[in-house]
Amino acid sequence: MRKTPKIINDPNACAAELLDGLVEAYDGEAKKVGAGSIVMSDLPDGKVALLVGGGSGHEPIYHGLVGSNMADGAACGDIFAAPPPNIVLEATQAVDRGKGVLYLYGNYAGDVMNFDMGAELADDEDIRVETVLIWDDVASAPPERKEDRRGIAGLVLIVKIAGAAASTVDSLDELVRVTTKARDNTRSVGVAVAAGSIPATGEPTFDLAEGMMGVGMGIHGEKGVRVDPLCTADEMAPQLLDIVFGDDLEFGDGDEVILFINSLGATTQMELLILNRAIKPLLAAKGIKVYDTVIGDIVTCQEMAGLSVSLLKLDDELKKYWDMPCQSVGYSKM
Amino acid sequence: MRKTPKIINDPNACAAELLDGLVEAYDGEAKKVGAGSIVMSDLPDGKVALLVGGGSGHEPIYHGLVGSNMADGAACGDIFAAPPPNIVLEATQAVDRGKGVLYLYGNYAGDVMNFDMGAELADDEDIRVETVLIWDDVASAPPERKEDRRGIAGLVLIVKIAGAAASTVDSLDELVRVTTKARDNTRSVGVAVAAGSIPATGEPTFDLAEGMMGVGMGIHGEKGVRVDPLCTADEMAPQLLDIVFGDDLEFGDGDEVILFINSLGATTQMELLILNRAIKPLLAAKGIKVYDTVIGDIVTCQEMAGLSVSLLKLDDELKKYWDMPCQSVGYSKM
Amino acid sequence: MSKANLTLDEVVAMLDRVADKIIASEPELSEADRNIGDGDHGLGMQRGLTAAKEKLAEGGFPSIDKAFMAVGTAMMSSMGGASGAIFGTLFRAGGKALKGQGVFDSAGLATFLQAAVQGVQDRGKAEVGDKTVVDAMVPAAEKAKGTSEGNLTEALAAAADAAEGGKEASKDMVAKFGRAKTLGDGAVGHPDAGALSFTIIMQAMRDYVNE
Amino acid sequence: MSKANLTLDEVVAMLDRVADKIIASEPELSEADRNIGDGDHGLGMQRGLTAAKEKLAEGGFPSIDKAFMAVGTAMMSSMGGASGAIFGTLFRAGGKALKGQGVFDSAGLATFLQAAVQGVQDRGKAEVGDKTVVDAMVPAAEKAKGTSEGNLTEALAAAADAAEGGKEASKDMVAKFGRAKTLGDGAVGHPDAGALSFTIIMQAMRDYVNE
Ligand SMILES: Nc1ncnc2c1ncn2[C@@H]1O[C@H](COP(=O)(O)OP(=O)(O)O)[C@@H](O)[C@H]1O
Ligand SMILES: Nc1ncnc2c1ncn2[C@@H]1O[C@H](COP(=O)(O)OP(=O)(O)O)[C@@H](O)[C@H]1O
Ligand SMILES: [Mg+2]
Ligand SMILES: [Mg+2]
Ligand SMILES: [Mg+2]
Ligand SMILES: [Mg+2]
Repeated sequence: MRKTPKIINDPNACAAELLDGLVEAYDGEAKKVGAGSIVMSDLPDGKVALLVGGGSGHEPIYHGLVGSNMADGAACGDIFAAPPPNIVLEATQAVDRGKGVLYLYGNYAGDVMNFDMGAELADDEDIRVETVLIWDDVASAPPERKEDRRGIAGLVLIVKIAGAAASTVDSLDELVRVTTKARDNTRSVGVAVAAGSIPATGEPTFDLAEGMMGVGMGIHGEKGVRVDPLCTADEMAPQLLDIVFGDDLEFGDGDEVILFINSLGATTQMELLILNRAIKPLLAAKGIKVYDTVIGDIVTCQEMAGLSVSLLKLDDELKKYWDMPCQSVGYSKM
Repeated sequence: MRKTPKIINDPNACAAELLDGLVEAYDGEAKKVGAGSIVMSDLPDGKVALLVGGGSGHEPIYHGLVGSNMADGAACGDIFAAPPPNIVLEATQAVDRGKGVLYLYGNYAGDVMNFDMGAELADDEDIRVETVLIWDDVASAPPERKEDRRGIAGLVLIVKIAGAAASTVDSLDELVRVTTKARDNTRSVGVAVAAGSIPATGEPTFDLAEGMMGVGMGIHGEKGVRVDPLCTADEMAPQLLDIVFGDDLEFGDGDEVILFINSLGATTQMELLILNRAIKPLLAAKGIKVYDTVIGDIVTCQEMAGLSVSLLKLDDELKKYWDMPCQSVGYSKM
Repeated sequence: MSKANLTLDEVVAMLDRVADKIIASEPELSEADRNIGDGDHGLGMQRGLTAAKEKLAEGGFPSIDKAFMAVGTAMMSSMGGASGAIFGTLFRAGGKALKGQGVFDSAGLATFLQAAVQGVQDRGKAEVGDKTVVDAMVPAAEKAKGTSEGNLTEALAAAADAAEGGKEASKDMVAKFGRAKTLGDGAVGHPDAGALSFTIIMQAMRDYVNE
Repeated sequence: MSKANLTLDEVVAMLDRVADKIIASEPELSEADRNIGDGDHGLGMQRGLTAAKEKLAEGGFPSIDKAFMAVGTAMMSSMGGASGAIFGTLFRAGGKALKGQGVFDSAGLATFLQAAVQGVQDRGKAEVGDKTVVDAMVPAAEKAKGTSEGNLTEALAAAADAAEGGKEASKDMVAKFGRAKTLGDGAVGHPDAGALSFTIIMQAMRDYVNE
């Protein structure tokens, strides 16, 4: 397969350079901190802080979710690599305004270990840190083993809610409560149809035979629930929803949800919209009302082709936070 | 080259199905009208109307730019094909609130002929129509032949301004004036590194030898100014800016601009950010202040790889319209 | 068995044959557009003439002009793109000029083509040499003018050859209109896609009367 | 010419050799991770040991424990990812246990490996059989315990073989941790990438003392 040509400089410097470019994209609203963090420039005193982060190469997440009523900062690792503890610490110190810091990131071993070490270092500096892990990928482990699940595109919805809450609440505990609720109310499932490649090597991150789809695969190509011949959008929609509805969170008559259809990179918005056309009647048939639909490529893996479907079940409190405007490179809302 | 697998149904029904899915993405805020238009549901009486449109397959434009403080409606054609006159008429009738309708679209022969025929039909129905053509691609013809230039990614900035103005101004003439100013203050240039494919045939829209880049190429693969070996992002940045600065619009010390770096599809946000890192110092060196940076894949051609750089030169009036919040599937702002 | 002139039913059958021929040529037409434009010309023509076939099958045309115009209207409202406007106009303007004619003969062909050229040029502003469908239409119209008192079979054969010649000549031209407009000399060596479509249309008409 | 024990300078030279070996193995390590994870393990190790080489070149270590720890700190703060935490901890925890030792000998190797296993397991919670670096580390540490009164050359040779055996055994395991964690039996047949790195590290140490 001919490789997608990349417009970069030194293939080993991509993570560092994209972070510089991202900071520039904020036109002063955010600044670079330490070796690999981006932090909002004017964080008010007494604000409860929200820190996100993870490996680079999945742009615009996580670092592109820094913004107004979004994350206060992000600790960024190299391509597909969790940020090291010293970077986590630098970001933590930069966002803390005395009320403590919530770490919100995807549940991957590398991220957990490095953020935990960062939290230990922050503790030495007397900064209070709490952690909420994102594990929305229902295809990655059964419901009894939530802590083994991966975090995928549902993170965008969770960070949006947490960011709005962090601008509003008075205490870290309150932010943990709201964010945990958003996390617990979110379910996602993905499908991969072609691999992205690692910029430094040009190698695809996984192998998938031509004409096949990996149902439930993760955003780095982690194994899903099955590999089948690629089907149509109309056939795919019920398969994906069945996986979500088969999980432990009830979605039923009268429930209101945020629906997010995410492209993993090269899959076009045309395709996301065609899938949306197939999904909406299936939700309606269950009596589920879509409060807001988000369509976009916000959680990507380079030029990987595939998509994911995420549902966030709302209650009045979550709706209030969802309705707040927000602005970031990755997701904005009027 | 192995084709990017597409998640679709009938390859010949993509345009119709994506429009249905797009309407669904608006969750009631917009509705489908006639054979191929999308129109905001609650347009106030007396509003000056903004109608955009063009071929499908470039999602999220144009139809994804319908929204609050954005376009009131869009007339959509089949994949890469301007909408037929009857669809333009249906959209025109649906958005008109008695103050007339501005047609704002890219300068392609098919679009011009079909929208002109639509305007003739609208005239029969006593609806006043004015037209502003978007021709921001400086690489497509010399400045003396502006009317031969293509419309590319700069359209997003122009539609954003026009949409804000359309919510504000009292008369169609005033909307034409503001929109024309935004159009005349916008310049873009693109570069292609790999072709997208037509969903119905799977064929790439153009041929570009491996390892090469088409500087100045259009979003359908129209010829640019030269084909060179693919260079680094740092080398590309000054080449693209030189083409823009070589044009008739002065960009100089003290000017404020909106900078938009757009991906044509498969080019990642990582790459856009790495290019942004290279562009910002070049603008700073000329004394140009970036008022706002937009990074995203809003004007695409399926899984085409490549990007474009657009600059919109602001004045106080344009800045006022830029600052207004807006919401659409394709572009939103807090 | 060649025909001197065509009845309304035969005109409808001929147009149906034209539609079949264009639909079958989709890959060739798309490929032609890929070389000079965005590669969708065959798909647009296929869409337009599929819609036209439906209209033709519905029937109920009072006269031959309405049959031609129905094809044009179907194309114009289903295709979009440059070719929807151009080929829609071609059949609508050409058809309109046949008003009052009971049969389609060599004089009708000349009338049809002349009005079609006028309509297409009014709409698209292209001149001969701009690498558009006009380059195939103008020679065909001129040839038909010269054969307008002869036999329809021969007139169509001559017009089809003239169209083919114009299409071939378009290979050396630099495109000025449509999505190909700024390809400049990158398109030299390839014929214009719309000129190819027009040639296939004329050949299908010729082949129909030759059967 | 094999060595019974290593001076501080030799330890630094040995660690530099380890770094070179890992850096050169980048493609092999990335490929191993591609089969079970996200394909970046070689790149991370390359980054970490390039940073470690810089620290080693700066020199100025008061004792051998600090040299090992400097490698760990450099890896931990430059790599990120699971392996940054794991291999950083490996060298830091292992090195820390060597405090007060003037030379590096077979007893030191046993001490180093035992503390490294402890640190890595405290950090990552992986057990033998979970298809991680632990599967290569534990057999090596156990072997080193048994050879801790013998010759360093032989101890390192035995530990390297034990690591290699553990790495081979990891082929049949189902991954539970890291980006590979949910690959499940899809990764069966491929060794764990971190176990391969650890094996290469032990082999490079063995080869250094064997020269
Ligand atoms: N202004 C024009 N006048 C006449 N013919 C034109 C004009 N513009 C385009 N065409 C014809 O249309 C053809 C392209 O049609 P098509 O590919 O279907 O549309 P699009 O250019 O919108 O993709 C060209 O090959 C040319 O023959
Ligand atoms: N919890 C853990 N305990 C021990 N080793 C681990 C653990 N998680 C991952 N590893 C090791 O890390 C290796 C993967 O490293 P690497 O690819 O660099 O990180 P990432 O998984 O973040 O991409 C695995 O092959 C495994 O040996
Ligand atoms: Mg990784
Ligand atoms: Mg087209
Ligand atoms: Mg075309
Ligand atoms: Mg890895």
